[in-house]
Amino acid sequence: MELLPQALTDGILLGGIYITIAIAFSLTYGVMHVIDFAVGEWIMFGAFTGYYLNKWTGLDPFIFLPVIFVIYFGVGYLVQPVIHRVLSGTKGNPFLMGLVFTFGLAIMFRGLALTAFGFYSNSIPSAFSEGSFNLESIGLTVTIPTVRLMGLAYAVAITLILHYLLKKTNFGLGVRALAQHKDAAGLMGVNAKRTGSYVYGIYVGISAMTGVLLGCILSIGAQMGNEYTIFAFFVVVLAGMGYLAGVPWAALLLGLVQSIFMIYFNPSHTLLAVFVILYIILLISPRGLFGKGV
Amino acid sequence: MTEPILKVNSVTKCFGGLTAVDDVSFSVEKGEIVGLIGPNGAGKTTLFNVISGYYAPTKGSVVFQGNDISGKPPYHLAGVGIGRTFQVVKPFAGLTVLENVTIASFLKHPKKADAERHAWQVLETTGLADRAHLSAAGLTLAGRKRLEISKALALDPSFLLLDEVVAGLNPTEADRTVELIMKLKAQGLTILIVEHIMRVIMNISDRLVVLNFGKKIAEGTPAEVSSDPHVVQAYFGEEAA
Amino acid sequence: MKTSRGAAILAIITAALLILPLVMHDTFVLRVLTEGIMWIGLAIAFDVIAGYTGYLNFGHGAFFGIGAYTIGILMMQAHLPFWVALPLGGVAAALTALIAGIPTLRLKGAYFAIATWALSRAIQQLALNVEFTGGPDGMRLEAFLNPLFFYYLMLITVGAIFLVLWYLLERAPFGLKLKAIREDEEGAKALGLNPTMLKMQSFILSAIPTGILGGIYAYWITFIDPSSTLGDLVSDQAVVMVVFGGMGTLFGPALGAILIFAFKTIFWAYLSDFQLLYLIILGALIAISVIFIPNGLWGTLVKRKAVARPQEKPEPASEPAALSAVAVPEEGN
Amino acid sequence: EQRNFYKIGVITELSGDLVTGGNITKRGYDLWAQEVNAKGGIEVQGKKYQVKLVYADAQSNPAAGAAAAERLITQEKVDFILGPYSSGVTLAVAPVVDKYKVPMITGSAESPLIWKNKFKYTFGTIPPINFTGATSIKTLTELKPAPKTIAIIGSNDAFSKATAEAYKSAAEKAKLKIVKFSIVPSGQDMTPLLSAVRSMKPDVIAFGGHDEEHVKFVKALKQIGYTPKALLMHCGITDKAFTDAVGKDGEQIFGTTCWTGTAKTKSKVLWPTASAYAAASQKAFKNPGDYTQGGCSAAGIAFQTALQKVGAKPGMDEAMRAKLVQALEQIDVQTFYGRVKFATSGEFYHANVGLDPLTIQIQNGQIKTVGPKASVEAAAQYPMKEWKSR
Amino acid sequence: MNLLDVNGISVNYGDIQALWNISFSVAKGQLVALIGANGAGKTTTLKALCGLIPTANGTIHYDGTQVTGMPVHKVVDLGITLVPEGRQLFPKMTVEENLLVGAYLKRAHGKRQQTLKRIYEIFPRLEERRTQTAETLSGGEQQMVAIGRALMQDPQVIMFDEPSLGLAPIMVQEVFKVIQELHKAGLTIFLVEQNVHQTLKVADYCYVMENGRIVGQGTGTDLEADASIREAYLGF
Ligand SMILES: Nc1ncnc2c1ncn2[C@@H]1O[C@H](COP(=O)(O)OP(=O)(O)OP(=O)(O)O)[C@@H](O)[C@H]1O
Ligand SMILES: Nc1ncnc2c1ncn2[C@@H]1O[C@H](COP(=O)(O)OP(=O)(O)OP(=O)(O)O)[C@@H](O)[C@H]1O
Ligand SMILES: [Mg+2]
Ligand SMILES: [Mg+2]
Repeated sequence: MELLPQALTDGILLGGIYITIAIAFSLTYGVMHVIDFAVGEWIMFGAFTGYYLNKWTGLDPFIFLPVIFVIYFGVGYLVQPVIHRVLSGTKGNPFLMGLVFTFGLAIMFRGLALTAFGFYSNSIPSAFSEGSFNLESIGLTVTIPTVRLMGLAYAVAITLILHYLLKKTNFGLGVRALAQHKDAAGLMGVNAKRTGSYVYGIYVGISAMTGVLLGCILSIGAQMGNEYTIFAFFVVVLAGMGYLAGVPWAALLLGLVQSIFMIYFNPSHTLLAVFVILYIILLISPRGLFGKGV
Repeated sequence: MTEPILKVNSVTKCFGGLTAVDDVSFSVEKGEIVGLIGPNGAGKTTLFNVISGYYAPTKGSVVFQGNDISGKPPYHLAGVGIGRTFQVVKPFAGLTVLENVTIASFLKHPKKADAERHAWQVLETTGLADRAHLSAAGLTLAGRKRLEISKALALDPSFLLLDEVVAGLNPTEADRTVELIMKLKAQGLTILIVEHIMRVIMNISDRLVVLNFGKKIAEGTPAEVSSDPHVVQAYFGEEAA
Repeated sequence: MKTSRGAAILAIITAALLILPLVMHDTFVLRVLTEGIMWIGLAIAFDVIAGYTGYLNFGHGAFFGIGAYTIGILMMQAHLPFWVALPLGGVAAALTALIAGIPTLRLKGAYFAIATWALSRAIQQLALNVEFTGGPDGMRLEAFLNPLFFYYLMLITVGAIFLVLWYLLERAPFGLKLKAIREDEEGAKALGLNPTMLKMQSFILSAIPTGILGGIYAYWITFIDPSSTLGDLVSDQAVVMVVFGGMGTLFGPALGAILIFAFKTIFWAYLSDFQLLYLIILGALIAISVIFIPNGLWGTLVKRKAVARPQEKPEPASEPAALSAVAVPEEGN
Repeated sequence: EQRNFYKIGVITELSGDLVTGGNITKRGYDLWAQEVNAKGGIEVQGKKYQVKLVYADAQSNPAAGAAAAERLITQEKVDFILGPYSSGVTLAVAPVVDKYKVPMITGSAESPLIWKNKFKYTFGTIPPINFTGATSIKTLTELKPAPKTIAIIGSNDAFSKATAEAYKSAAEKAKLKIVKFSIVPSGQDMTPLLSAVRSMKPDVIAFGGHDEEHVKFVKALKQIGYTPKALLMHCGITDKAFTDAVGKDGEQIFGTTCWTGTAKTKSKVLWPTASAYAAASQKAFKNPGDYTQGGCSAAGIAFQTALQKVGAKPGMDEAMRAKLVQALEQIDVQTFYGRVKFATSGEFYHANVGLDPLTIQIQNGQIKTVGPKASVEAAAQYPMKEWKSR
Repeated sequence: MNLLDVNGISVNYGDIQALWNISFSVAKGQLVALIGANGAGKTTTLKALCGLIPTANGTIHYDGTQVTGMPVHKVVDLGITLVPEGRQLFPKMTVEENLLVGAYLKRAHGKRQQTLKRIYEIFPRLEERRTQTAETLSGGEQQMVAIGRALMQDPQVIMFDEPSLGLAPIMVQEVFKVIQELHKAGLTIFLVEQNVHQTLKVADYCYVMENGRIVGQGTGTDLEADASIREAYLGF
């Protein structure tokens, strides 16, 4: 039991990482109804951009986060019209087409990254990855790595900002309207094209920033995307697809399951446990933990 | 007099806190057309969904040809002879009109060739035969409504639930649909129909059941019902009175 | 391809494939053909659930892996002969489909896709963590490297799969019923169809051939391990082949399988120095085909023909009265 | 077929999950071919023959590996084959080369499984991990003050798990107390597990994994702030990319290998010493090369030696290839990589058992051999410096 | 002065031409109706007017501004709005949120609380259901939300596409009453209806459409007197 506080802490911090991976992804699904298979690749591109910026300037990668957001916001903004075109096709099954389209993008991006960045793994150095906090002063044997705490703080900040944007601003109202009925949203004065591009830009931007963070906490590599794509999907499904408010809870749950399983059970069954739990939850509640997915 | 073909016994259907259908009872005799009317949101479609097996009643029961069918799944009810249409038309958009109807024909005609033959007959009856090979998605609203009826008919049902099959049609189209309904009645089908267009419902119904806020507020011949002050107040408004 | 001409072309291709090894002794070409035929089988089996029934199974590879492992375990540990083990591979896949299908087939759209993906990952993790599969080391089967044997076995198996599926899906009512489920599950209920049952049948129908092909694969390649047989490869390829070829038909996926596999093989064999370029091109190809031929190659070809047929004048659609969005041409152009 | 050059098939993972390892093997094979050709070729019976490598991508997939073997043998008609990076692909390729009786040497695959299967035509220049693993544990136990407890973690893939198991059995023999032995799913964040490990305060932590996992592992340990007295990884850390990725955090990490760029080897074939090889590699790839790459180059040298021994000219027939295999079984040659000698029986059948496993440590960014005694270049630094005070 | 001027527009759906050189105009403050059989092209006309579909030729002027080819969100910003066929609500949003989206435009945003209050006065039923999601509303309730949502935009012109479709007689009257009230309050109204009786009664001016063309026009009384119109559209 001595380990429990640490287990919970680790789980929450891991959950924080999952939040960052999944939250913007959930937003694009909610608005554009596209399951973006390339989510991991956006993360990967962001990570490498952070890596090179750090290498060239020697500055701490955290300083670049806004720069990276801006760059990738622009990328997303430009890519969105193509996805829009796929999704608004009248032939075939647009949902599936969107999925397969981004699947193709992901393969292509992986190939490009291997060509451009090589096949070695790497890591982004940051001043924050040095230290950690100790809660021994309040009688708990808990260590909190600074960089992971930053990750959690980033996750919370992004969540709050997105929440505010969607629920409290007129822009958010338009986004939600667009998510549910494109034509009707247009009739209400929502510029579907531009709003869609903003949303996709925000998503790509956030994902890219997440990549930098993951590069500081874990590692980076041209093929890193796939694993994160899986977790993005799982968190979002667990949360209920497109249900943003569910994402933090689903992510935390996933993090805690992993942490507790690694500590108290056979670690080699950790992923098995994650998949089985996801599966069971979907059985009980087919539209995510809160039954509010679309 | 014989046993009624359908008996609705104190059916209540709640959605969370909302009682959409509240303790409604009535019955339908074999061979009649009963109209179900009531203001928007009165619970007509909900009641249809209960009768056709899409919702299990919260309370009460539905008895069809002497058997309690409450809570039985829709495909089971289709098997015992209940056909229905949907207020929001639901063609199988990727398939042709003929295929749409053939699918329903499989119920009584398991062989594909037989089912297709049967589907052609149905389409002749409903006047869609000339559009049999078109994609169902390409039909006009009138066409779709007719396709809805065709699909229900292809089940060879003894009892038909029609949910606003005339709404949205122009007078000529509406007349043709009314004709069709009367023809089906003549063939011995029992029909429960929801419709807001008075000149249609008043003309074709043998009896009317009126719902308001989920409750049955009146039942009787069109003449009786239209002179009922509750119904006038809740449904027709002053003008029709 | 309803015409007799289509049947004739098919017969000629089949005959050519049957006599080919008698005139050509290149074992590498035989191997490539064997694998190509396997992919045709995998793609059409995948299309049963994905194209006809509308449930995108991202865990299709799990059936393949289960089949492979069943044959591996039965042959190497229970010492059963191949011919006894092979059908059991299909049975194992069917059982998996049954158990997995009960809960997952209740899910819709993306949820189903991701739940099946999760499930296949879970099965992969299971194989990594239990003893009798050999864990991460995988499992080696007795080497029986007879190219002719595997070529004919694959050809006949896939041929049989094709015929059975063709009969069930294109000739018998079953296929049309599945399509009804795909188009509108709720509406189908009112017409006497039991979606739960039909979906399960189609899931199992998709699983059995996949499991059998997995079994043949295991015996043929002689080595299976969790990352190659239970990984995403089969599912990913199947999706790409089916979408590229055209969903909801049998010829589409077959065509997609042939073209994608040929592209892949040619690149692999003769442009080996450009493997990364291959990824880039494949990715771009998928993305572009989705934009320009959303109905897949076969769908597009057949459509062309239909439009050219004069007697049917398509009637324009009117707006549905429902809340459903109907796509409208781009604003401002 | 008449040719005036050797046509050599290379089957390795140039795409897919194992692309990193596959490309390292490619460098090794390429460097060998380049060097041979620069010297005018392989001299057999007074005539020099150039070598030409024909690559086939195994796509990290056994089936593609088998197909590659079939193609290289039947279509390209290669004389012999240089083999894959991973054990999985090797296991699918080996039966095919056996069937066609074409010899193959893999410069990399080091899972014990291959050799247990006793494929007649398959050889390997890197000793299996259960052969090498014990050495570094032994080196560690000889340090002062001797470590008493160890936690062993392995990633759940064939090679890493075998590594962890090798460490485990060596630790048991060395009477180290194993406080934790865990296999973890590949690619996952191991922080929670390491938190649990930390609470047991083991003196040594040993980890078997692949390149990306090594980076994650070090960072996770650092983040939770636990510095064991010794941290033992495996060969992957000998690649320059590892030190590039983790920088000063890589300092003082121990590894197991059987070759480094500073190994005291002497050879008459191609590169005279390990450092000459490292220099050549640095020139060609801006990377001195690690033991996998070296093993691959050594595979070429092994073939080269055997070819000369039996006088096999390009365009060998089956009988000649059988002779080549015999020659391979007999060779005992000193290379820049060390001694190459393949076992001809037992659990290491056809694996190279001529090498002495080394314990290495990263010191000032350099790979230094710290054990066994005969090979020591520098004293082991022990215990490890706290992460914080670096 | 004409607020809305449509001059010779045509619309194609792929190969099919749905509108053929349609011209008409709506003067400020008027209630103008467009009637016609199923598939005549009424909905298409409305969509073309607000920029939901592109026109092949012809021009549309609103209040002197050329709006042809303008994207829908710009058109509505000029003060013209549509209550679409089939309501097209935001199904997962609550009634109140649906209404608030109506005030998305900057010019409507400021006074949205006032407008909301007014709408609840017109449709008390909506206030009862304000937290219910739109998809669970009955047809009539949905129609009320759709009208309310359009009013939230504070438009000058409202176009209705078959607002009485699927409504109970009492609701039909209700809807017509609302339309007339809006008209009285000074709004310009363009009404597409199948309910010809009622429509002719309330309309200042009326156009009749058939197969994508305008085939007749006149005041309500004119048209009611026209035998061919009677036969084709009044039925029974
Ligand atoms: N799934 C549901 N969840 C919650 N409430 C529902 C649901 N379905 C219907 N309702 C509510 O039940 C009431 C009855 O709806 P129903 O659709 O049966 O009305 P109706 O009589 O068919 O109306 P209309 O004539 O407009 O079609 C409505 O107030 C509606 O909002
Ligand atoms: N998206 C579309 N694609 C192709 N044709 C269409 C489309 N929408 C409408 N049409 C066709 O254009 C013509 C005009 O249709 P429209 O919907 O404008 O008629 P309407 O007068 O509103 O009819 P209704 O009374 O049924 O609503 C019809 O023939 C219709 O079938
Ligand atoms: Mg209704
Ligand atoms: Mg219309």
